[in-house]
Amino acid sequence: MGGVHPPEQKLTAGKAIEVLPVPSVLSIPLGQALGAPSRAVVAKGDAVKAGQLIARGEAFISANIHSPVSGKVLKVDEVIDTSGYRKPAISIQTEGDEWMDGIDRSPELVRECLLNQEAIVARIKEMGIVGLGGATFPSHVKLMVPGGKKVDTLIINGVECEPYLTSDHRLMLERTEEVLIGTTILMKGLGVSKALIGIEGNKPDALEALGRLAGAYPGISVHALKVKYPQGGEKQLIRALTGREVPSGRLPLEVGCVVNNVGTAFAVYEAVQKNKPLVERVVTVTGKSLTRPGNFLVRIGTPVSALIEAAGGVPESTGKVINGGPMMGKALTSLDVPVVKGTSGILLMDDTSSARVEVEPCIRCSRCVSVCPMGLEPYLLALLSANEAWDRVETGRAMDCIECGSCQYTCPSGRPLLDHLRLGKARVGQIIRNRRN
Amino acid sequence: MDQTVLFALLSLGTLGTGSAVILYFVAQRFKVIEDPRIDVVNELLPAANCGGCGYAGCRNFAEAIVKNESLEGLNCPVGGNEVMQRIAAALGLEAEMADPLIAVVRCSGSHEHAPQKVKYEGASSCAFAHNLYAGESGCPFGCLGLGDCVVSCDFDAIYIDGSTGLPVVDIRCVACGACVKACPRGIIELRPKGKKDRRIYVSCVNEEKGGPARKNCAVACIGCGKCVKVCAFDAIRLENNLAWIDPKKCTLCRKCVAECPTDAIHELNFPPRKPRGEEAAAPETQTQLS
Amino acid sequence: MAKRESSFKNMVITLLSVTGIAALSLGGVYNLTREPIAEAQKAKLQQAIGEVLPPFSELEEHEAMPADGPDPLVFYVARNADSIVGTAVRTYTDRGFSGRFTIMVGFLPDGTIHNTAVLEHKETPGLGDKMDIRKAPWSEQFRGKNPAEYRLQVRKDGGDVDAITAATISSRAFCDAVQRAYDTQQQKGGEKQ
Amino acid sequence: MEYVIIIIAAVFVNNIVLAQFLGICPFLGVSTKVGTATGMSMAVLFVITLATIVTWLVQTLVLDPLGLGFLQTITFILIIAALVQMVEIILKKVSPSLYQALGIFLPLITTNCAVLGVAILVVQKDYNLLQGVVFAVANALGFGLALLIFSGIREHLELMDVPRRMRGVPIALLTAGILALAFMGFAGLV
Amino acid sequence: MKQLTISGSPHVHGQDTIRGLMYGVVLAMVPAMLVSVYFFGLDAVRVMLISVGACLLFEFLIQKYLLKGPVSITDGSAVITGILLSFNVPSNLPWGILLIGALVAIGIGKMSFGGLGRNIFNPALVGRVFLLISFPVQMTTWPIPRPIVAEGITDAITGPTPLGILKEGLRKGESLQDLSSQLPDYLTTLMGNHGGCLGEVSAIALLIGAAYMLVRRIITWHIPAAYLGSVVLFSGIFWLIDPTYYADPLFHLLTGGMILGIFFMATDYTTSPMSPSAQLVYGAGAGIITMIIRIWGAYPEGVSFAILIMNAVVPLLDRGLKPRRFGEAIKAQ
Amino acid sequence: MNQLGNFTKGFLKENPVFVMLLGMCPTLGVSTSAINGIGMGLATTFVLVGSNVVVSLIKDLIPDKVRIPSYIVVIASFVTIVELVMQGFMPALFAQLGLFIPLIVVNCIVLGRAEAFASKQSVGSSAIDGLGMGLGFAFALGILGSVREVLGSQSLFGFKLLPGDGMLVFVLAPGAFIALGYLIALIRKA
Ligand SMILES: Cc1cc2nc3c(=O)[nH]c(=O)nc-3n(C[C@H](O)[C@H](O)[C@H](O)COP(=O)(O)O)c2cc1C
Ligand SMILES: Cc1cc2nc3c(=O)[nH]c(=O)nc-3n(C[C@H](O)[C@H](O)[C@H](O)COP(=O)(O)O)c2cc1C
Ligand SMILES: Cc1cc2nc3c(=O)[nH]c(=O)nc-3n(C[C@H](O)[C@H](O)[C@H](O)COP(=O)(O)O)c2cc1C
Ligand SMILES: Cc1cc2nc3c(=O)[nH]c(=O)nc-3n(C[C@H](O)[C@H](O)[C@H](O)CO)c2cc1C
Ligand code: SF4
Ligand code: SF4
Ligand code: SF4
Ligand code: SF4
Ligand code: FES
Repeated sequence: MGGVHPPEQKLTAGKAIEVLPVPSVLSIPLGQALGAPSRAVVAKGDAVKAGQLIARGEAFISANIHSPVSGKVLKVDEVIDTSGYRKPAISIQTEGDEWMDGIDRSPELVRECLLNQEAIVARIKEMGIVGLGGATFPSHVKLMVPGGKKVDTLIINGVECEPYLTSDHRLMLERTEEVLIGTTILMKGLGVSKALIGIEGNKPDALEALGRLAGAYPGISVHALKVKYPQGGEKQLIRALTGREVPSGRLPLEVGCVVNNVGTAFAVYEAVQKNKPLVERVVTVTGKSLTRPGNFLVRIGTPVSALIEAAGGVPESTGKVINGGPMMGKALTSLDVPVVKGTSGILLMDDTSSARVEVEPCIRCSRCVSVCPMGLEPYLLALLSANEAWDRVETGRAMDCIECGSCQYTCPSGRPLLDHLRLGKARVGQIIRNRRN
Repeated sequence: MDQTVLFALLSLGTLGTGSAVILYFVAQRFKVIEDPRIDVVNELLPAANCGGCGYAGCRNFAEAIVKNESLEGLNCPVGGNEVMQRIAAALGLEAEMADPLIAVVRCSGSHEHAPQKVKYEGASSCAFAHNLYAGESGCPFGCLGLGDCVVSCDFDAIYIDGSTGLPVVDIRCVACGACVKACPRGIIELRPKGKKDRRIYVSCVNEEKGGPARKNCAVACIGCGKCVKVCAFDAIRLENNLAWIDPKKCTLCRKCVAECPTDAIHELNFPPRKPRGEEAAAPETQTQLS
Repeated sequence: MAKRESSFKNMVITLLSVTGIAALSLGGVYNLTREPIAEAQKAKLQQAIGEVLPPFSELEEHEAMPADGPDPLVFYVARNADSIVGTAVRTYTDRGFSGRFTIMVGFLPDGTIHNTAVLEHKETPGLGDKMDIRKAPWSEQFRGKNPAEYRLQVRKDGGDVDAITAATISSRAFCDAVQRAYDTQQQKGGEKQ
Repeated sequence: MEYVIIIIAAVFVNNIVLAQFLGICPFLGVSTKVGTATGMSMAVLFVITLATIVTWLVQTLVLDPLGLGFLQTITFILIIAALVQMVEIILKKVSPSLYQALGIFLPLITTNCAVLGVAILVVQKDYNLLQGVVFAVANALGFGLALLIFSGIREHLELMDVPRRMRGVPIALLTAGILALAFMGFAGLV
Repeated sequence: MKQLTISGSPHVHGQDTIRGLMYGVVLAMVPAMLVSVYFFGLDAVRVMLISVGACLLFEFLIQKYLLKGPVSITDGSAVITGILLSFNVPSNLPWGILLIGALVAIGIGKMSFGGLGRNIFNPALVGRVFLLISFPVQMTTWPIPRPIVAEGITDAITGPTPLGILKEGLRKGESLQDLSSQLPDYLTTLMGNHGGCLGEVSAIALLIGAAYMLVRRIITWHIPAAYLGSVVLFSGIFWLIDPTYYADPLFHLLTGGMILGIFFMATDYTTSPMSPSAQLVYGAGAGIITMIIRIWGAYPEGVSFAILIMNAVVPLLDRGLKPRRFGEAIKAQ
Repeated sequence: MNQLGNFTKGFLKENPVFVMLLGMCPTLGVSTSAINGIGMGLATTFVLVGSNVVVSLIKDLIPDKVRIPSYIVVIASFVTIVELVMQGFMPALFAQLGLFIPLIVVNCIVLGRAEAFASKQSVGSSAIDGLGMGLGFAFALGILGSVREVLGSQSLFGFKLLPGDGMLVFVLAPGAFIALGYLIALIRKA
């Protein structure tokens, strides 16, 4: 159902993951995971080691944060986040490279997982693993299946349907076994015996690599999927792989599935087998005008400017710098913002290719309706939202919108459909919350 | 009597009586429906249906007035005291004298004072931009300049000044409060009009500490507290690094205005000060009279 | 404004008297206008007959069933002194664009059409209503024609009648009505039933 | 077949609103929401049918025999007015839920030409009781059809930025005009 | 680096634009335009030029002086309206009437509602039906096509359309067999050598354009398929019942404005429904109404009326027939 | 309000058709020509003046609960009088206006004026108000009738302005809606 085919532009698909040098100052926002921000457990002036817990996730949905480097805490204050608002963060001055004890940083594979289900979940929680597919939902919460619900399938999301981005792709190629072991651990943590890895058909090498090795891991199967955006959306992926549809407003649990990104599976491997907290991740730095686009293994908290520097510096023609891909990413207001757990890519676009087209009246061409993967009527929801008819926005199921942007991408009138939809969702969300209270 | 006339009389008479009987029973069932005074009050109201009174339309307000049996706390901003007085007379009640209010835009982050750092492209709506990012100047509190307030105003009393990029309220404002609700950043405040339209207020809502605030905007309130100290009437409160002048206590003495190091306090419609050097340049006028 | 109270008695009395007065005055007006209304209706018929026949002094009325129609036609036989000057036939057709319309056709004793007049119709204004002589001269073409040799059909169907442009249906229906009048008059016109 | 023709004629060809111009006020007045339009159509269906039966009876049993044809207007309107109010009372007693749905429209119907118009037309057309009822129902359906279509259009137009001057009644009339134009395509069906 | 730009996602846009789609439709109509020039000669050129020119002019004047808003006559929609209006009139229509038609189409049918995208009814059809009812004589006097390659262009001779012959004949009580000698054969109707409006004579030229639009995905198959299907089904049933009285489906498909209506006018975005299911109902409804009017109505042709009537129902269809939602269950409050 | 104001307000400021949108059915139904429109307008004026006068005369005698039925009876009586008189003395016009004469009863203007004005004001004012409103109605119908006649049959008051037929649409139902829609858009202040 629905979907679009934006040009793929996977410029960095062939670029092996490089390790980015550690910057001298990092700032680590406290609100990196979906849910409540974590509470800092260090203070100005404290010395920290790499991998040391510096902020604890205390709410049910929130995650621990660890120091990515060793050094001194400069301050616990506010920094500008991706959208320009100030958010609490810890700044650390790098000094040396001292890691916490017990962290195994050797490249050796550890296949056997000796922990039991509970211990796995506890370890994942401790190590601050969050979903790396974009939503940064704390992974341990996903593994704690509420009573009465039955989960039978783990789905590993290797789709990476966003144009330009290749970090998951590279990970699947270069850390194939780790991903598979991570998957096995997740299966164990969930208590399921079946895992499906979904990969878009445009990554034959990844399909081949995973498919070849998957035979050795019972219960894991690899599936090629149609190349279509947003195939990687959780609900779309579940349907593509299992034929099940997550009901409106419900979680994947409802249909017995849990979805995790391949990056998450890798992070889980490192956390469980190597005792390593989530302090670094793979980020694609790309853009047609960049001289050295590539995939980098980056410490959390590294400023975006350092990444771009590594990729050849900011070209003069740059109009937009996007955190994420062109379909769902967030435009940055400043290059000083740090890489966070959810940063999968940094995309530089020039003025012409990123400029919005002229807005004209909706001609009711119904393209937005036919591409919406959720079966919504974007033109109508946007219109209602512009008219502030919030009740009809709600009954039009605006809350189902996954903000994939297919509608706005395809609209020949260049209408800012998703802009209006987001506003509508925000308002309706507020209304629903008020109603509950 | 002519036969036709007789028949006519008979049949129409029967019908009439029949209707009367039916209607009598209708009448029995529908007792008094509505207080007639509601209509009286409704007639007196300006029929702007703006909702400024806090009720959904003029008629609802009229119902509330009649039901309340007193005018305490009820005010029609559009009609003002005059209308409330007339309603009071009609109902034999006392009208509470409300100070006339006007909308005040508490942001001076013009293009000049708070230079644009990034460019926004997308749906022209403050509400949307507010959800998306901090704003073109980087001030996460300041005016976004996309005019949600302008759209919300039924009285054409507010417009965006092209040179500053900020909204300006003019005398058509009836203090209905629509813009206050529309602004996602809570920049607009309804304040008493003041004697001779003179007002003093802090034209900033930035709650950041001084440093970050000034980084984005030259005229931001930095929360230094000088005004609080200089005010002899205890009219200024400082909370979250932001000063606010209580109009009920302020005597319009203008001391704070001179004290503010960033020119964040505005005075309106005062006669020019005796020349005291650079102070002569009056802050920009936010309300146009005439 | 001392309104009367809405007691049961008051209500009944009021309505009774209002309707009573209304009945009385309406009865009165009716009696006054009864004559003129009847006159007006008669005048209309008279005028129509006058239009379709040469001058006459007496009129005699009878009905006859047509061979192919559900309702009877009305014949007005006009005489001057003793000689019949013509017969006006009130005829109809159900093939009009908007259902039935009635026309009056005047035949001279030899069967020649003297004139036609439209009595009632619901045809479209501007199209079908052109068959009315007051709207358009179309129906003049029937004057002086004898259906014995004049084929009462529109040219499209092989007849001699020029159809009203864009209203062939009405034209056809008009011919149908005239034909019915002619046929019936030929068969039964003379005799009384 | 006769009844089919009456129905097709009344609903499509000579639609009461679009071709005969009866009941225009509620057509313009209660057509802003599809929900209200549906309620109004139901109420009109009910009242027109009832009124036609009663007025037909009064006409054939009282007015005609007594030669009181000239009292038609006054008796019919009185009957309709009284009937509507009676229906209101009964409905309120018998089915409060139905009253909720239809009740608010009933007062509107008293001063609606469609009801009186259809009652008079039935007499003018010399229909017998059954034909009269079919005619009345068909006209009410025609009214409902036009009202429903129209309310859908108006609800849609609400969201469109129609030029200021045309907004509201003018554009509604214009739409009704084009709708009437489209319905002329049914000409000649009967 | 200059200033960074901020906007919500997505940051890229597909290649479809209003202009691209509209001129695609114009391109799709070129074969039919050429055929009409071939058959009707300079008259066809005259009618098309006046119609398109007038539509553009009226749109310009209204946007500039009445609405006082931006002028968008280059977006191509008025061009389509102009061409389609000219396709819907006989080639000998006086220019005054053509101007009225363009004014009605653009002024009443489109700009009164606010212009592109807001209109309820198909503007070209509003213009056409307005003319048809206002000027029945001029609108139903069909010049007989005489290919420009044929000898000397003299005064056009007029003749009836195939549907006109059919309706007229049946009304007189003739059977189809009697009429068949007067009716053109399928090949003629397909190629277009018979009486009719400019754009309705050649089915094959229209079909080429339709195929182009389908391939380029300017239109989807839903509306045409439903329309076509219901026409074939409806006329087929009656044809099977009594082939001496009811014409066969192919005849109905190839004559009159059927192909033009199905592919170019019923598919107009603005005036057709949004969800696939609603589009199917819309197409089927239009097909059935077309056949009802053709078989029993006063007009020989019903496509225009049928589409206009279904246009009116579109808001209700949009309301009632929503696209299939992902995960149909209702959200728990 | 002064009497002159009472009289003139019906023409533009409170014009029943263009501004208050009352009595739409007769407005659309009989405005095929200027003469018809004005004839209908005058008939309505007569009923308006008559019923306004009578209502203001008897207003104090009528108990509240039977106010509406009593007014309806009064109005219906005047309508019937118009009906009978026209039938007798102007049969041609009567035939043209047809159904819409009895429908004056349900014309919202008449009852509306009786309710809103006459039941509160003196006899003199009521008469003037009725006259003003009625003439305003006639004025509106005259204008609409003229527009439709000129466009539809290229004549005015029966005199041919141009040879030929004009745009038939304006004689028929769709033209009525369209012409009225544009007239209202033209007149309204927006
Ligand atoms: C409030 C909330 C509660 C959630 N609870 C669960 C949960 O109990 N189990 C689970 O597997 N996922 C849970 N999820 C995670 C979602 O299923 C989903 O994986 C996450 O929002 C990221 O999805 P996305 O990247 O497609 O947006 C929850 C999400 C939210 C927002
Ligand atoms: C439109 C859309 C596209 C997405 N595309 C991908 C994708 O390509 N790859 C991916 O891993 N997650 C993608 N996601 C996120 C998934 O829905 C889901 O949140 C994620 O796979 C859950 O795994 P995680 O919790 O481990 O991140 C997408 C989400 C949306 C809404
Ligand atoms: C609204 C409307 C009214 C019509 N009125 C009439 C009419 O009164 N009389 C008539 O013969 N045809 C009427 N027609 C039918 C058409 O004009 C029809 O095409 C014509 O009668 C067929 O005749 P033709 O052979 O001249 O084409 C009307 C059509 C429509 C749509
Ligand atoms: C596929 C397609 C079909 C169209 N069909 C018509 C048409 O039948 N009549 C018309 O006036 N405009 C047509 N247009 C142009 C335009 O959409 C139309 O004028 C809008 O209704 C104006 O709002 C068409 C456009 C497209 C893309
Ligand atoms: S409405 Fe939401 S889910 Fe549908 S296409 Fe648009 S952004 Fe995607
Ligand atoms: S894609 Fe754009 S133009 Fe087409 S219907 Fe959706 S909003 Fe309208
Ligand atoms: S400026 Fe604000 S408060 Fe004043 S009238 Fe306008 S919306 Fe109301
Ligand atoms: S004051 Fe508020 S609503 Fe007005 S332009 Fe500024 S941000 Fe927008
Ligand atoms: S005049 Fe109001 S409904 Fe007819």
